[in-house]
Amino acid sequence: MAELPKTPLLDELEKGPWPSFVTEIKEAAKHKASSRDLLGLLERSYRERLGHWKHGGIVGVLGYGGGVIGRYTDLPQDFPAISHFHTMRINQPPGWFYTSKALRQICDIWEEHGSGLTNMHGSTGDIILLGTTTPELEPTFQALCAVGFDLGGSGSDMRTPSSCVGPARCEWACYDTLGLAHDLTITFQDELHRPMFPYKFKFKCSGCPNDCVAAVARADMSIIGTWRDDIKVDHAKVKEYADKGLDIERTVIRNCPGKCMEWDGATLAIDNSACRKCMHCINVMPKALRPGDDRGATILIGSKAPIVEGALLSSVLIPFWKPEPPYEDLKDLVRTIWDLWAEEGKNRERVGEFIQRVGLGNFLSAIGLDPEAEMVAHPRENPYIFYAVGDKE
Amino acid sequence: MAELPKTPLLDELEKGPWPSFVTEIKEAAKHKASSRDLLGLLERSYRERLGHWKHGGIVGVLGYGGGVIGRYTDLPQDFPAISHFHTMRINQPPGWFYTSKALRQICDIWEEHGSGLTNMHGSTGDIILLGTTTPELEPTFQALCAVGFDLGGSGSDMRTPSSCVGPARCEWACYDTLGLAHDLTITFQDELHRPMFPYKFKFKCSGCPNDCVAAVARADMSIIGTWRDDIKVDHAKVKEYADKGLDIERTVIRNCPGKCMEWDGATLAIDNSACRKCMHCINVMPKALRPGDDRGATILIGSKAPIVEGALLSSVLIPFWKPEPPYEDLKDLVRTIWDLWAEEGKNRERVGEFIQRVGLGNFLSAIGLDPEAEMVAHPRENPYIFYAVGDKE
Amino acid sequence: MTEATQRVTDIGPPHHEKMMPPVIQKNYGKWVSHEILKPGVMVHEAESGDKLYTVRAGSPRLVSIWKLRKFADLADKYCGGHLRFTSRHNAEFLLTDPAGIDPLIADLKAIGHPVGGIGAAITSIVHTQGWVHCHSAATDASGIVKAVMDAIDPYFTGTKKIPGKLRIALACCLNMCGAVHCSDIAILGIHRRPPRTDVGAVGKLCEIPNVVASCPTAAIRPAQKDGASTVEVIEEQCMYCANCYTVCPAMPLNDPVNDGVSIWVGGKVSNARSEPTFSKLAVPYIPNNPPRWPEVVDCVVKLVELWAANARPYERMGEWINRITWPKFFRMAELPFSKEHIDDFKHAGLTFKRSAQLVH
Amino acid sequence: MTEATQRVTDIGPPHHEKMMPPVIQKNYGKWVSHEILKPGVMVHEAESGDKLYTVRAGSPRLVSIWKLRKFADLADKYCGGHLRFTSRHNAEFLLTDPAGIDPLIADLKAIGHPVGGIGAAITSIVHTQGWVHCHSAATDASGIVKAVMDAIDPYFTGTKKIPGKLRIALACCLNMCGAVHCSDIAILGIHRRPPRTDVGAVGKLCEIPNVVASCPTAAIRPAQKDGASTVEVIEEQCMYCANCYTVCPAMPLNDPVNDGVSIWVGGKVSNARSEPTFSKLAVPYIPNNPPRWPEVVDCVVKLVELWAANARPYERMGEWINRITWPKFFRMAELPFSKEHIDDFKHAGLTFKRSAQLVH
Ligand code: SRM
Ligand code: SRM
Ligand code: SRM
Ligand code: SRM
Ligand code: SF4
Ligand code: SF4
Ligand code: SF4
Ligand code: SF4
Ligand code: SF4
Ligand code: SF4
Ligand code: SF4
Ligand code: SF4
Repeated sequence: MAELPKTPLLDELEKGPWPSFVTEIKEAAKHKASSRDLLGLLERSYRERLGHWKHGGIVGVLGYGGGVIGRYTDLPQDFPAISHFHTMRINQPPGWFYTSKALRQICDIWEEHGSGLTNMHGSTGDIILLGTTTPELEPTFQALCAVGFDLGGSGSDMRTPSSCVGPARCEWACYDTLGLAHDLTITFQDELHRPMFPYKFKFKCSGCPNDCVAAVARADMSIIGTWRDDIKVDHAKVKEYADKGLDIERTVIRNCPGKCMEWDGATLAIDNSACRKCMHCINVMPKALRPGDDRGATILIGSKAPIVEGALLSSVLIPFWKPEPPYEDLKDLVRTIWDLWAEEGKNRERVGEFIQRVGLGNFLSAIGLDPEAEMVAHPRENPYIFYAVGDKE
Repeated sequence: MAELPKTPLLDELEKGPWPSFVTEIKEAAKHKASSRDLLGLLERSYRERLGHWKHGGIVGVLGYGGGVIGRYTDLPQDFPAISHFHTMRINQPPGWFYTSKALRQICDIWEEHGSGLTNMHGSTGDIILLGTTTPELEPTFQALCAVGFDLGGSGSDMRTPSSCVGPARCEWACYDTLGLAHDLTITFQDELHRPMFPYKFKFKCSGCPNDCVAAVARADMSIIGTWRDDIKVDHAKVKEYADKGLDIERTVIRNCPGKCMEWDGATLAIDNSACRKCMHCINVMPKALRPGDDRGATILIGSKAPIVEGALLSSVLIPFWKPEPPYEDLKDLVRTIWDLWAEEGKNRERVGEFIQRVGLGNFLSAIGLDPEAEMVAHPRENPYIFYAVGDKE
Repeated sequence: MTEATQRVTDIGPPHHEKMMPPVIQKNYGKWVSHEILKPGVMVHEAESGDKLYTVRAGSPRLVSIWKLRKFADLADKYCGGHLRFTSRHNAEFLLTDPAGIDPLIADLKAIGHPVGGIGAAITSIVHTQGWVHCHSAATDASGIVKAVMDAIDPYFTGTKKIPGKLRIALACCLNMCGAVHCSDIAILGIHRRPPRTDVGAVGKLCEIPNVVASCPTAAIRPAQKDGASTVEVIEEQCMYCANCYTVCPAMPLNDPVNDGVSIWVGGKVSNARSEPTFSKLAVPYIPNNPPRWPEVVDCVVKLVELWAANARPYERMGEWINRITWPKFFRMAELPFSKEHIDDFKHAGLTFKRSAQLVH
Repeated sequence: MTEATQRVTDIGPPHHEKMMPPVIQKNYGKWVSHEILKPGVMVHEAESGDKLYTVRAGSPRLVSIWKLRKFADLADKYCGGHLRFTSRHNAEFLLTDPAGIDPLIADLKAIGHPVGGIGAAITSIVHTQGWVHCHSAATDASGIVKAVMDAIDPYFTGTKKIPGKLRIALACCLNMCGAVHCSDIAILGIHRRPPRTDVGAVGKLCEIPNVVASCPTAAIRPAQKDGASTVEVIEEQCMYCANCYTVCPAMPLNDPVNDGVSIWVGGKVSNARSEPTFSKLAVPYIPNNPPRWPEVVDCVVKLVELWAANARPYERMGEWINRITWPKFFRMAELPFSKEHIDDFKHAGLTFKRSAQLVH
């Protein structure tokens, strides 16, 4: 193989305790010309303080509209091996679990067809295969399908749902996050692969209000586990925590947003009728407290990054939902929302922005849901009320 | 005198423990034809569920533009004595203090010239003389001036400042609220009496953060007393409250918004560097705690009722101000703001709405104040920053 | 005009010093603490050791001069000829001799004025003109206030105890002269039909651009009618705020059938504990039902009782609701939650529930 | 097209069951509690009494297949051939035999991967592509992340203790692919100059209406140039968001001198204690200074240390700041407060300080 380019600036980033992405690129550069050119290009960016990528055109695999991000350097003469350097987004297995065999299959395919570089994983959750040429897209895709992997989304389509580790390892999972994520991905293959929405649409599934996949901040539909009955308390274990030095008054009671706990030094009392299911007390004393048995999820809608109308957090759409496979009730709701949004959403308007524009009340009427107090932080403060029925007598 | 009209509906409002306005109107109706017609008109409104007043034209006294609200009934044929029925707004003495003599002088004048009905006081704070005819306006005004009273505001002018009882009776007054209100009223006589602003402008002076004149909610400039140094604690007296059964942990500590108090059952510790001067602990234990000695006021700007752009609360303009008569620094600030608002404000745009429109940052630049972190609840969340200096190198 | 120049003008209000009793002049700014002695009575103590007793008498605010003269008489009899009014329109009698307190209370009672409203109590309802004097009113002010105060009088006089202060206010239209927008309970007069535009008169009586600009929801458009300038209202976009009527008499909204009252809760003004905050919509509409608005009275009483039974000491209405959450409040108060409760004005999106913190 | 129909498509991802170790398959949904044994190591216990040990290894996320094969080898050696990645891109090794923990940690160390990030710790920085792969980037992603992680590594490995979790994220432009907007500390690449519009190319490459609609501040107007349709930018109205560039390559903003980084603090995602909230602007601008962005690193380290020294147990960055108030935070962090910090977008008015609750 050819020699690695000189990278005095990037070399600085091989120092220090944290594992270095430069070392990773160099490793790949030993094997692949594209990664070697990437290394050179990146050094150039570091020198010039400027990126050297152009807007991607639309590239992809046969019959799919999404899943590939086209990318071209603006310095193809200097770095010909990355004149095309597209990434492929591949659905991760829910919960990001792998057998070593599956991982090696991906590695082998990507050694053959791409740069040998990956992101494990992308921010949306996909396996990111980082950089290949247009002609390699279809062969890579077919090779991946052969071992059971498929493309994720890009453009105005559904994106790969993601889920927290949930029931696979976490005692707090209030529903089967992996199961739901998988089911949604399989059900909505068409929406995932063939962009036909006004803009992108993301699902994220967290098993409890700790929200370990940050669903509330970055999913058009955020499904967050919760429960309806009482927190399960093992009083002996609470006492143990206290005996071991946990300051329950300061650490737990004063931090309870429902102000619904009392601790008299011996017993913990919870007024569950005012508990907000915030998880804090459970987080602090995982051996003593557990979510109740009547478990389910809150469905929230609309979060997204700032562009265009400002960032949004998801907001409550269904206060409590009992997830039961095959989740037809949820899927019907999703389809109803998509139909409305496809019909009335503007180009590049996320569903959250759409609701902001038309108003939550109107949105609810249009999808046939009744308003519930849980959907708002508080009722309106301004008196500019459109009365639904002016009584004309 | 003529007989009182039959008022079966209004008579219902003479029942019950609370003093009745109907009884007051009836009393006046015994003496004055206008009040008698008002009684009849009001009964009619009660029967028809409809007001019977017309838009007021501009009426007033010579040389003044404000202070009188013109009012005409739309049933002058039935109620001729109130075909004109204008109210006069009269500056209250700061703190609403009266000698019985002054009160009687007002009564005598109003017996002679008006309906004999008043509001003690109007929402803004004025003495409201409720109902007289156009020809009586000037004589009433002159009679009032003769005993030391003057008109308040109406229309697009400054309104009568108001102040809490403050240093006159309250141990918590952090500055002389009555003195400041009086000084502002006297200084800005022209602005009070001759409308020349885009819209109304109100001052309200509260002596401490309890804000007993609701300044933060309904004054274009809200001057709210506060202090900078430590809360004064009499530990023995704290102990006394506890001994008498006050649950200091639950009632005081857990309600402290600064979370800066500790109570170990014997001593109260306050981290004053995190105290928000909310007054709560002082309110609960007035004999044990007092505001510090380095007293002054926070100046807030912009509150108003909903019309047009939605209600506003005042927001911090000067985090801490040391009020010293003759308050020239404040008056300069006020004049600067008025000049800017007069120049650039739209018709019927309150100063709060003006700031909403042009932006707080721009408003501060225009009046020559530096931005301070105290002016915002938190810094911006969106990344849409207009960088003041694009370094062009 | 010679007369005019001789007129006394621009004198402003009397200086307060002239109005204050000697004990206040002496101890001005030198008070050290106070104590509530019984309902409606408190004592302030000064550095000098002087004591000042306050007796607070409830007032309907709309008072005749004949009543004011009686107040003046009482001030002479007990207070050396001084009295004051409060920011919520009660009368306060200021005594140096505590022996006068009980006789004064008896005398006040005799002329129909209860004593109370201090401390953890409900005080007078701040309110506005209503049908007594305003052209804008969607409801009466004084009448509802009287009916409500009759029902909650025990909370004023201290017969019934409550956890903390509770402030009620009423405004007869969206102009909100009572500044009801930050009250524990606000009673707000509302219209529910668009203006009945007198198309011919608009151009004559009003400035068309001002009328168009007055509409918060841009429901008013300039129009032509028979060659003259006028306006037209897009009715679906109108939310009956009546601001057009404020600037233009040719656009009245008053309507005996559709006008009425809405109820708002949870606002506050003080900085104590929590920051000042606006009231929020509880009941979108109750029809006008004079003379005593029984449905409004019942609703207010129910809200007061619910709060009184459940709030912790010093917890204001809004603080209590924030603790238990709004959905739980609606359930406890047995109030339906409807589309009207969901904000749809400028900052509506920020009122959506953006978390999974729910009480189920 | 016959080929195409024979192609396997739309199969979705592998089912997780095929990927999970037997102990998980057996105890799926039946875990009862967990305990953190030491930095980066925790044990989960199931109803069955089974135990599952997790070892979390830090990762730069951008990894080569050669490294992944090493991970696979370790999974074979210690975990029966299974591993997972986390939502913040770390690798997790799942053991049933605790005897494997220490050797595994040693093996990971040998290939350069520290173990940690569990519990009250700083875990990996969620980040994006930067100059490695994106045309939009106003800064690099991986480089800053590496430099910052080097500096705060002791908080990952547990050498230094902190009061609770602290999440850092980086996005290289306002598109915020890292969803940095709800992070304890967010590092955000920013432009500071308007687009350099290629006036001639706009009409050819882009849909003019889309370009005009893309601008949040309406700074873009349709225009004509030499008879062809194009756009013009009102530069004073542009706040450099680059959304126009996203929809139109003829409007690039990248600029070596003016691009750089801004720092945001106090966001969070979890519902624990306080509700999810956005990060707020702390430092408006730090110039790009590759390869190690020392000013950015210093700033982050300082913020982490300040929080670590002052926050109470479990208190996230934003919860701490909310307690001490923002002005005090600016003073403690010795950060200047400037016009840039004051919101001036749509809901700006709601960020004004609407109370007298101030720390003086
Ligand atoms: C690869 C990835 C970043 C990463 O390094 O992980 C990424 C990369 C890009 N994102 Fe993203 N986004 C990625 C996750 C996100 C996320 C986070 C998430 O999904 O949880 C967000 C914020 C959440 C959201 O959806 O709002 C995100 C918000 C955006 C936006 C702003 C969208 C908005 O409505 O505000 C854009 C702009 C756009 O869509 O035109 C964008 C656009 C882009 C583009 C396609 C740039 C462009 O306009 O062409 C980037 C391609 C980079 C490249 O060359 O590879 N990306 N993007 C992430 C996808 C990997 C994956 O599939 O797993
Ligand atoms: C008399 C009084 C109500 C009362 O019964 O106490 C009153 C009565 C009127 N107010 Fe008011 N306002 C009164 C205090 C207020 C307050 C409270 C305050 O000042 O603390 C407010 C809310 C605070 C504020 O200024 O925003 C208030 C907000 C309004 C508004 C809405 C202004 C806005 O910017 O949103 C209007 C509409 C207007 O100005 O056109 C208004 C308009 C009116 C008019 C002039 C109606 C009109 O458009 O012609 C009312 C005349 C009634 C009449 O016939 O007598 N009034 N008005 C109060 C003045 C008495 C006094 O001088 O002491
Ligand atoms: C007389 C008056 C001032 C005046 O200049 O007229 C006044 C006087 C006092 N107020 Fe007030 N307040 C007065 C209106 C207000 C208002 C304004 C309003 O209601 O429109 C407020 C803001 C209300 C709000 O937040 O919505 C107000 C919020 C307070 C508070 C804070 C209460 C809270 O916990 O939120 C205190 C402290 C306390 O009572 O614990 C307070 C405390 C006091 C003290 C104890 C101060 C003192 O040491 O003398 C006075 C007697 C207490 C009482 O009434 O319980 N005062 N007070 C006003 C009496 C009105 C009335 O007739 O009832
Ligand atoms: C493995 C992972 C889920 C996954 O499917 O990959 C995970 C796993 C656990 N989380 Fe998490 N969380 C994971 C990302 C998150 C995220 C998402 C993020 O950071 O982007 C959050 C939201 C962060 C935020 O609020 O900004 C998150 C907020 C929590 C919390 C709430 C912390 C708080 O006080 O705000 C807990 C409870 C706790 O630790 O006290 C928690 C607790 C836990 C527990 C203890 C749950 C359990 O019983 O197994 C797990 C190990 C704890 C740990 O890492 O300290 N997990 N956790 C993620 C590990 C990321 C990593 O590599 O470091
Ligand atoms: S979101 Fe809840 S259920 Fe899922 S991994 Fe985190 S703590 Fe466990
Ligand atoms: S889960 Fe949260 S709200 Fe519920 S009791 Fe525990 S700390 Fe309080
Ligand atoms: S605002 Fe403060 S100083 Fe003024 S009366 Fe109320 S408690 Fe006293
Ligand atoms: S004044 Fe308020 S913030 Fe300050 S110590 Fe007392 S309760 Fe806490
Ligand atoms: S609230 Fe409306 S109706 Fe009532 S007095 Fe004020 S302007 Fe008139
Ligand atoms: S009532 Fe209000 S919303 Fe309706 S047209 Fe008039 S100004 Fe517009
Ligand atoms: S944040 Fe911006 S620059 Fe970074 S990957 Fe996403 S779109 Fe590209
Ligand atoms: S960079 Fe953003 S603000 Fe500037 S012109 Fe482009 S879209 Fe508009």
